[in-house]
This record gives sequence, structure tokens and C-alpha cells, in this order.
Amino acid sequence: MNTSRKLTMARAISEAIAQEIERDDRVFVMGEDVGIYGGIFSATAGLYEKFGPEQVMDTPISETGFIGAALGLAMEGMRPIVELMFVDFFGVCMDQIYNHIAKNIYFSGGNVRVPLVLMTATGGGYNDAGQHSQCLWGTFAHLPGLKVVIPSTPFDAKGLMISAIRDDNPVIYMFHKGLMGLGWMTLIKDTTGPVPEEPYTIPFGRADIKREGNDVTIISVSMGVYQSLEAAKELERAGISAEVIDLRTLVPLDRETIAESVKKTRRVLVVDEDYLSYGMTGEIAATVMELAFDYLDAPVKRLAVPDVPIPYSRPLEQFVLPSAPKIVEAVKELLYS
Amino acid sequence: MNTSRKLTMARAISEAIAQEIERDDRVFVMGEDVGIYGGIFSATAGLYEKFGPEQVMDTPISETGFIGAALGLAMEGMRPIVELMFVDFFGVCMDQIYNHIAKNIYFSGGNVRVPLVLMTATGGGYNDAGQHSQCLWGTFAHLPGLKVVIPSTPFDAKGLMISAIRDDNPVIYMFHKGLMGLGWMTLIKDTTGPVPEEPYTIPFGRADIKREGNDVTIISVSMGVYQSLEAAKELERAGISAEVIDLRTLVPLDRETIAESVKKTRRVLVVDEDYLSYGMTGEIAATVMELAFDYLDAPVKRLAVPDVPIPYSRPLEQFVLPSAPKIVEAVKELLYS
Amino acid sequence: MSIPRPKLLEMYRDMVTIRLYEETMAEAYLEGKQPVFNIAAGPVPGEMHLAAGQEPVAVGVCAHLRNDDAVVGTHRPHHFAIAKGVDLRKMTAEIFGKVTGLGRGKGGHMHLFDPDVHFSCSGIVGAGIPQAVGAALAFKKRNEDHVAVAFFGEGAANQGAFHEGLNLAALWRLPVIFVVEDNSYAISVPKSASTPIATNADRAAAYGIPGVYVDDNDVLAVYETAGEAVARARGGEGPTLIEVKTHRYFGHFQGDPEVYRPKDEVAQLKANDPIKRFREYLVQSSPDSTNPEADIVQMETEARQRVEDAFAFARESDYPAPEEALLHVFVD
Amino acid sequence: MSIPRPKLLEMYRDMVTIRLYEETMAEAYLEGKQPVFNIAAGPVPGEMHLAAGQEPVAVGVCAHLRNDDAVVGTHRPHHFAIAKGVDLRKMTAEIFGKVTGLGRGKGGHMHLFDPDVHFSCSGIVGAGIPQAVGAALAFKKRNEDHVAVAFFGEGAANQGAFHEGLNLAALWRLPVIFVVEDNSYAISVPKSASTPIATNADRAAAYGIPGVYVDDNDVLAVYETAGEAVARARGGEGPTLIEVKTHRYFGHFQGDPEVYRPKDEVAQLKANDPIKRFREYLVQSSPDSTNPEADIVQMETEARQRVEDAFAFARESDYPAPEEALLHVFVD
Ligand SMILES: Cc1ncc(C[n+]2csc(CCOP(=O)(O)OP(=O)(O)O)c2C)c(N)n1
Ligand SMILES: Cc1ncc(C[n+]2csc(CCOP(=O)(O)OP(=O)(O)O)c2C)c(N)n1
Ligand SMILES: [Mg+2]
Ligand SMILES: [Mg+2]
Repeated sequence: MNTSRKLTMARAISEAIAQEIERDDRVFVMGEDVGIYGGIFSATAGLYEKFGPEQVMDTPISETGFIGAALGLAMEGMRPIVELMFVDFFGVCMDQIYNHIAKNIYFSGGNVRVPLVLMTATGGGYNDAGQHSQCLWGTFAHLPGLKVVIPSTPFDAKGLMISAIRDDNPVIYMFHKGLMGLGWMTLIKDTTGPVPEEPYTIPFGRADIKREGNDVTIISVSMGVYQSLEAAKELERAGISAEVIDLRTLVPLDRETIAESVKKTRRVLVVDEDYLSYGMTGEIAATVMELAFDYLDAPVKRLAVPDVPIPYSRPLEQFVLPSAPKIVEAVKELLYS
Repeated sequence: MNTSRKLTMARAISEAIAQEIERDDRVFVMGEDVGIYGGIFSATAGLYEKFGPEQVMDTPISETGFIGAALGLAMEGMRPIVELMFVDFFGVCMDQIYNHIAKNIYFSGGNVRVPLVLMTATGGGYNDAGQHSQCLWGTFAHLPGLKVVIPSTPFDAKGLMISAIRDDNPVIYMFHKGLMGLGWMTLIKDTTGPVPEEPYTIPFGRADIKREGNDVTIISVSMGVYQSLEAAKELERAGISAEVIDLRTLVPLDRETIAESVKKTRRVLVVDEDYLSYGMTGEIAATVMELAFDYLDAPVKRLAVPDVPIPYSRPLEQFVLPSAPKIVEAVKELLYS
Repeated sequence: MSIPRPKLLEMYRDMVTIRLYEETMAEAYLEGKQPVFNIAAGPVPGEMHLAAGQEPVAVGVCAHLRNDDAVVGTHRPHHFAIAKGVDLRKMTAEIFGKVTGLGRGKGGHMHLFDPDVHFSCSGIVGAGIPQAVGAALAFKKRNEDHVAVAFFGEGAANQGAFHEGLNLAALWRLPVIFVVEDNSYAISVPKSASTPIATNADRAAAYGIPGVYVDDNDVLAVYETAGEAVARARGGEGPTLIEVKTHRYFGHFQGDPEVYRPKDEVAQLKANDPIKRFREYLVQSSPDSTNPEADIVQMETEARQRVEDAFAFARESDYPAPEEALLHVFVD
Repeated sequence: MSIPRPKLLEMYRDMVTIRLYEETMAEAYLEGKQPVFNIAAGPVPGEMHLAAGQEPVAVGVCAHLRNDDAVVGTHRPHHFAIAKGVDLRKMTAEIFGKVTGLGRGKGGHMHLFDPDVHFSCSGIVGAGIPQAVGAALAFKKRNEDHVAVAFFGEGAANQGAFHEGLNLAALWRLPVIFVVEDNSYAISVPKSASTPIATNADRAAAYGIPGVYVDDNDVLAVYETAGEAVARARGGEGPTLIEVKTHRYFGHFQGDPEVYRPKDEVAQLKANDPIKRFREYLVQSSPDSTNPEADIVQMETEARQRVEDAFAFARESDYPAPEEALLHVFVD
């Protein structure tokens, strides 16, 4: 595959959707402002112009209605991609998501298929306060029946989206606003990345080692991967070689990659922009202990939002969100104390 | 306090509510079928007869409506206890619960109070299938802003309910259907227990050692505590002395009691009727590792629902739920392998 | 409206099937639960919501439906399922928790999925409404003239999902029929304590669609109203909201102490039983004056045989292996 | 209806305050965001939803309210807050993320809580509706004659919370007024693409309550309609649903490319600006024929001073200490 072309994550996602709509006429997108607006975070930019209102449907502000409808569509053989504008809004439609979309296959003993992608925006760091800045992947990963997909690069975003659309199971696809490469949200300097033109898939349940290292394993997803890579560079200057694992999917979880890395480095930091307790960091810590207890030189360390809603004001928000400097500090504590 | 009187958990709860309504005229109950029916799981039995429809309000099937209303009531100085019939239904009203009830205090910088108890039924084991048998406390404990209270005995139920009502913060109070002492649900043989007549409180964040032991610590809540105690008896016959910790509240979490016990026993099993991954067992395992890494003789072991929806059919459901025999087996594996 | 007698007999047979099914289920449900009622005991454990008395709604509507039309039912789903033609053996086996069931024992009574006849249901009040809307959208997108039907109780009409679903259907002019069963109660709460207006049919005005209240628990009245709605839907004219006054003979679920309703209410209702009335009509309108009951009795026999066969199948089937619990979270 | 001039002037002052506030905020918001717009930059980061053009709704309704009446606003909350009398300094400080703000910087522009005047709001569309219902229920339970008002957009009228909230309020005859701001759009989606009927006021029929559509963005028309609704509510006669045709001058949020509406739409709307119209009315109806603008200008001066003072206060205030982020999840 030719990977000389660079795209933003937003363009990688919309290209994946466009290619799948072209390949399979059961595929289409629906959601609030996905049409002429192109999606508030541009995940559907250009699609309306290309495919029109049948394949790119704007909806009223009725998440229970249209996400429930997406389930009916999927069970009747369509393959909807439905956007929940911010993951923070899941509370108005969670019943459809986790009591129905996530469970109908099981209830039917595998007799129905639910080929549905629930695409949603996550993450903070731009002062949008506590109802517009959450990650919440821990919440979805805790409840069985959804595959939980979280891309961190444009390359992964495209391949994982195509895999999600082709999957006969429901997938929640969680992109980070700060990684989309939006001109108006310059959180990450260089969010464009190489993306092949042709369609390709990335299997779920395969973590990606975004950087190899020997002294410590940093495990994360999404924005946390970027911050970890930044921290790894800084750590390298201090003579510490950090391996950075991007889980890419929380369900299914790639235990093997984690185990192998930990057996090599013997120290683990888990970085998460979701809330600290009862979430991803706890699960990964417990998993590491189960898989590699005898190899661990220190307890698994966790860096996440310290169980407070995301505050609005800049100094407050920066205080609670993970960052490269905090990762550096945490790794140093892990290694030297 | 005189503890010679024995009550079911259902009666302990309704007594707590009655005493608080009598003490404070801002306290009242609302929910579906809480009136003449007395609550589907009898948590409000007898209250309608005693206090009438103003203090014991039946509602339409409009959980977003009446739970959102409970927030408005609380912010205007009332102290509602609102019943969500099964916790499984949270998806139709989660936005009010976690984006508003749980966050308004924080958003206001502590300038508003939200004295509200969200009471809800949890648990399976009686073949009510995947939308009526969940525990989901992991979900609530992951999201900041709610105190998460889970009684396992009638005594705890009354004291924790009174504490919940008197708290100026929102509390989710999760009782287990199988522990309520309902005549028509004989899951647990002896669910009555001593309950003093006078009102009393139990502070949140204090785990209760329901049984002392030296060889292993079993940490659980709710039905899991009963099963652990049963298992402990069985283990005693095999010469294993098990300590059983009832966390009672997941938020706040009593780290000290956990740490002390683990330092003594050096081995930990966490038992949870909620889903395995990204939930309570992961958090407790991670916490144990953080607090007592050097004391651990083996990785923390976890017994929970193996990431499948709760199936209907008896052999299937029994296969996925924790039970005393499974706890015995898990402890033996923990000790001997 | 003149309905051919074979069609009438079919409807009668389905109503009788439903009634017998529910009565048979009520007995099976009690097995193992006496002398002490224990919800978890017996061959049919868990909650059990029966629909005896509500046959006219299910049958009067589904008589218009074809195999490819979709139906979404509720926590009280048997009458809808039977009227829609769900495989009765597999459905019963599911309710008995057997591996031969529709969901291999994973779903149970509130979770019956039969994709062959496009039937599904849910234990969450109101949740099926948007799902039926989605099915209708699928049909419209594919230019098929199928319709979708969402059945739900008068209590469900106070859920947000009702509003969102009806709004979408009206906005997009979808081929969907919303059918409210007004059986007076949502568990213990009477309609007057949950809905400030007399009929939910009037709520159609909020969406600019037709709303019809059928104030009699009569299968022919339902059939006629539903016929118009289905024709509108198939003709691309959009959704209809229908509410039918009906009656539930059993408690909300089996074991319901029913403290909330007069002791003699059900007995009074049964005096005007819709199956009895329909039977009288069939007798009176019989073309065979010497033996006007002959074809009727045949239907009753058929119904009985189907029900007996289904329960026998369910009882004889095996339970799933316990480890099957781990399968089917996802399809391959 | 004859309104005393001091009251009219007060309303005028509040409308001007709102307009100036929003315009001043629009400028402050751009600070640090030029030449490249970056939502996270400047003294006022994050999303910013402004309500210029929608003053008549907030002011026409709140002119009837007392301190103890409750108001729940939306993601676009400034006009409601100002009309309800929220402390302007603390509100502005909150939006600047300062420790002197209403929420010590934790909430920001979409989360303004002023318990002193019973004001709250939320960034979740439709969520405030049931909360206002709850406030009204508190008043009714305590036999107080306070009322609650829920403001929300025409887009929010398609949320389930709308249906559930109105149903409860009507059922329990609560003192609450539901006010829909029909500003034609929900972000990019026009009303015609979200609501199948012309006016949400007609949805009142679904709850058996009065529904009124005010089809002109005119503060006196709103005032009159709201007056009746508030009187009904205080008199124990239950809720009212009001929809007002209004106009949003800015984009949905600052930075909105507004590809979805005609370039000249706003200019045309401004030709019929409600503040301008109200000012003309005040001039014409002035008792002081020699200097009919005197009291009007005084109001404008007051408004300007209040806004300037609030922004100055906000700018001069300190940020909270970073560790304050850990406080106030719970009260003690
Ligand atoms: C969202 C939700 N809330 C509450 C329940 C509990 N519940 C199950 S059935 C029922 C009553 C339903 O009444 P109605 O819609 O009239 O249907 P009916 O039982 O009369 O057929 C209730 C409250 C539920 N299953 N889902
Ligand atoms: C439940 C929910 N869905 C979607 C959004 C995103 N959103 C914020 S404002 C808005 C449009 C609201 O339109 P309307 O109610 O008409 O109010 P307006 O913005 O026009 O004042 C949307 C879709 C949200 N905040 N909450
Ligand atoms: Mg009913
Ligand atoms: Mg609008």
C-alpha cells in the first residue's frame, strides 16, 4: 500500500465511509448535522455533496429515536453508521445502545445480526466543560456486546472504520476531537498522517506497538498515545527507553501484546483520559497482574482523570487531564521509587 | 441499640424511609408503583397507607421525566427518594443521573446541594434475563459525582438508607432483589437480620469485615457477600480461614480496610455479580496492587460475570453468576496453584 | 368491509390460539411454584406477562401483515408473536429455556426474536417504537412496500421514546403503524394517573398524523382501523397512531397481588369477552345453517393442537449446555 | 394590557443589556483566536452560544417572574440568566473561568448556577425541562405560589425529555411554563427538517394544556402571552406551552461557518430588529414630548455600565488554583 499521502483523521474517516458507501449500498450515515454541515467534527465532511440526503441523513435531536431506528435498520439488513455527536450525550439514548443494540444478538442466540457503527466524539482539553469533554470508553467497555474501537492515528482510523462497517456486530467507534486535525482545534500540532488511498481493514483486538522500548511499558489509547509518544521522546533524553502500546480496541482486548511487553519491561504505566476509578486503568492493571505477576518489578501505575467531572477553566482542566509532562513524571516515579 | 428484632431488608428500608419522612417533611418517595403496590420489590411497602399519595407518589413510566424532576425538587430544597424500578432501566434516564444529578454540585463550585437518593433494584439469579438482572454498580462507580451504596444486610440497609437521605449529595442506593427477603424470591434462605427500631446512620466509605480470617481476603458487595460467607464456612472445613470484606460503598471506597486485610492474608479474591471487565473487580485488584504490592503472594483473583449479558435459561444463568462453590474453587486455586 | 370467511376463521383461530397459549402458560408457570410461589422455580421461571383478553389488538392488526412486514412487541409479547406467525415450537422452547428455542434459551419470554417473520420484542417499556421506525426506514430506503408495526401499552405512551419515534416516522413519512394497547393499567398505575388526556390517539396531532381510538375490544373494529393504516403505510402516505381499548385478564405478571384493582373487575370484563363475541358472530354469519359451528370447532381444534404440540416440543427439548452461556455475544 | 412605563423601561434595559453582553462576549471570545481560530485559546475558550436577536423571549417571560421563581435555561443561556437577574459579575467571571465565578470556574458558559435567583441551565438539549417540572412540584408541595419556567429551543422539542416533562406537568397540574424559542435552526438543521408540524405549540394538545404560538419576535407580544401563562400557573391551573418565533443573529456557536443558511438572512432579520422596534415604541409612547428619549438613553447607559462592569470584574479576577479541580465533587 502506498502511504505517501497524508490525511487528517477526519478525512481518513470520511474517506473510509465514502468508500464503503460506494462498495455496499446498504451502508449510509445518519446523525445530527452530518449532512450539509459535514458533522460537527468533520467526520462526514464532503459526504453529503457526494451522496446526497439519502445516504447522509440529518436527524432531529432525538438520539433515542434515531439510534433506536439504526438498530431497526440493521436488523432489517441495512448497515447504518450513526453519529452520536458527543459521547457525553449517551445518557439520553443509552437504553437503545446497551440494552438493545448490544444485546439483541445474544438474546437471539446468534440468530440476528446487528451491523451498526455508532460513531462518536470524545475528549477534552479545549475547555468545553463537563458535558462535552468526556471519554467514557470505560463505560462502554464494561457492558458486554459492543466492540469498542478507539483510533489514534489517521491510518488506524481508516482501517478500523472499514473493519467496523464490515463487521456484523455493533461497534462503537470513538474518535478524539483533538486528533481529528481540525483547523479550529489545534491541540496536536501534527495530526495528519499517511493513509493509503485504497480501502483496507485493521483487525480488532490487535494492539499496536507505536514505539518499542525496554525500560517501561506505557499503555494507552487515543490522545493518550500521542502524549505517551511525546513523553517517550523526553524520557529517551533522560536515558529511559519507553515502549508505547496503543490498544486501539478495548473490546476485544489484546492481552498477548500487553503480556509480552510487560515481560520485557517489567514496569507498566497506564494512561487514560477517561475517569480513573472502575475503568480502563483498573482493568489493564488487573490484567497485567494476571498475565505477568511474577515479572512485575513494581505495581502498575495509573494516570487518568482523578474522579472529578471535567472542569471548564483552563488551569483546572489542565490539572486533571493527562499530559506528556505528567507521563514523564509518572514514569520516573515508577522507575526510581 | 437493641438488635433483638429481626427484619427483612425490604422492611428495613421502608422503615428507614418512614422514619425519615416523619423526621423531615422535605423527605418523600416517588417512582413507578411505589404507592399502593408498595414498590415491586417492597422497598416502599406500607408507606402509602401511612403517608398517602403526597409523600408516596406513583409516577408514569417516564424515568427521564421524574428523575429529572427529582433533581429539580432537590435543588429547590426537597429531599426526594426516587425509585428506578430496575437498575437495568438506567439507559432511558442516564442523562439526568450522570450529566446533571451527579455534576450540578461540581459545576456550581459547591453552591448548590442535591440531596437526592436514587434507589434501585439489582441482581439476577431468578431467570429474569438480560434486561432485568444486572448489577451495573461498576458503571455508576466509574462516573464521578454519585455516592454508590450497596447494602448486604438488613442492618446495613437501614443505616445506609438513613445516611443516604441525610446526605446533601446524590446517592445511588442499590439493593439486591435476592436479599430483600421477599416471600416470592427465595434465593437466600435467611435474609432477615437484626435491625434496631430507632433511627441510626452508617457512615459511607467504611467497609465492614463480615468475617475475620487469615489465609485469604474475599472482597465483595451485596449478594456476593452472602455467597462469600457461605464459601468461607465451606473453606473452614477444608482448613482455610477466609476473611470476608463487605465494601458497602464503592464510592467512597474504603482503601484502609482493604490494605490492612491484604497485608495480613496476602491473597485476595474479588467477587462481583457485575460484569468482569472494566468494573469493580479490576478496580479493586489495581487498588490492592497499589496499596500492598509487596505483600501479595499471588495475583489478585477475580470472579465475576464473564462479559456476557445475563442469559435467561437456568443452566446458562447459573453458569455465569458467582456462587459459593465457585468462590470455594477460586480460593483453592488462589492458594494452591 | 366484508371479510372472506376463511380470513375470519384464521383470525378466530389465532385468537383462540393466543388464549389457549396464555392459559396453558399460566399453568406451566405455576409448576414447581406451589405451595410457595418462588419466581425462580419450575420449568418456566422468571417474570411472566400474559395477554389473555388482549387478543383483538394483536390479531386485528397482524391479519393485515405479510411475512416481510416487521413487528416489534413488548414485555407482554406472546399474542403479537403468535399473530405474526412466530414459530410456536421454538418460541415455547425459548420460554422453557431450551436449546431449541428461538434464542437457544438466552432470551426467554421477553426476548423473542424470529427473523424469519421479522418479529422482535423487548422488556424495556417503549423501546421497540424507534426500532420499528428503523425497520420502516429500511423498507422505504429499499423501495419495498413492507410496513412495520410497533405495539406497546398505554403506559409506554408516556416514555420519551414514544415522542421521538413518532416524530421521526411522521417527519420521514415512514410506513409504520403505532398501536397502543390501552389495557387501563401500567402494572398498578391506572391510565388516569399517568396520562392527562383521555386517549393517546389524540397525541397524533403532535406529529400531524392520523390518530384513531378504537374504543371497543373488538377484533373486527381493530381489523378495519388497522386496514386503513396499513394501506396508508404501504401507499407511502406515512404513519398512523391507533389506540385500542382492551383488557388484561391476568395480573400484570403472574404472581401480581392485584391490590390496585377491584376484585370483580376481571369477571365483569369476561362477560363481554372478545373471543366469545367473535364466536357468536361467526356462528350467526355462518353460511352453513345446519352446522354453523363446524368450521369454528375445526379452528378451535387446530388451535389446541398447535398449542399442545408447542408445549410438548418445549418440554421434550434439551437445555443448552451451561458453557453455551459464553457464546453468541457476537456473531462471527 | 397596559404596562407601566418603568416596567417597560426595565424590559428595554434588560434587552439592551443582553444585546450588549452578547456583542461584548463575541469580541472577548475572539481574543487570542486570531489570526487562526482556535477554540481552546484566549480568555474565553470552549464553545460559545450567543443569543443576540432572541432577547424578546427571555425578557418578555422573565418580566413576570419573582426572585423565588425558578428558571432553567439551555446551552445558550445568557439572555435567560440576565433576564432572571443572575449576578452579572459572577456570571461573567464564570465564563472567563475565574474563581470569582458562579461555579468558581468549574462550569463555564453552559453551566451557570445562581441559587440566589433560582437559575440553572445545562448543555444537554432538552434536559432542563424535567428539572423545571421538579422545581414546580417543590413549589406545589410547599403550597408556594412560585412558578418554574423551562426555556428551550425548537430543536429540543423533539427530545424525549420534552414529552415526559410536559406529560408530568400536565398530569400533576404544576405551576410551570414551557417556552420554546423557535429560532428556525438546531445548529444546521432547519425546523422543517426536524418537526413535522408547523408549530410546537400544537403539541400542547397531547397533554391537554393550552398552547400558544407567538409568531412575532416582539417583547410585548411575549409579555402578554407569558403573563397569562404565569397567572394560570400561580393560580393553580397548571402548565402552559408557549412557542415564540425568534431569530438568532450569530452562528449556532461562535466559529460556525453557517453554510446552512442564506448569506443575507441575518441582515434581513436585523432590519426588523426587536430592540429597535421596542425603542421606537418607547419613543412614540413617551410621556415626555420634549425629550422622549431621555429615559431610554438612561437605560442604555445603565445597560452599558453593567456590562462593562461585569467584564472588568471578570478580567480582573483570579483563576482558581489548579488543585481546586479536586474540590466540590461533593458538598460537605
Ligand atoms: C423503561 C422501563 N420502565 C419501567 C419498566 C417496568 N415495567 C415493565 S412493564 C411496565 C408497565 C407497562 O405498562 P403498559 O405500557 O401499559 O403495558 P402493559 O403491561 O399494560 O401491557 C413497567 C412499568 C420497564 N420494563 N421499562
Ligand atoms: C441531547 C443532546 N443532543 C445534541 C446536542 C448538541 N447540540 C447542542 S445545541 C444543539 C441544537 C439545539 O437546537 P435548539 O434546541 O433549537 O436550540 P438553539 O441552539 O437553536 O438555541 C445541538 C444539536 C446536545 N447538546 N444535547
Ligand atoms: Mg397497560
Ligand atoms: Mg433552535
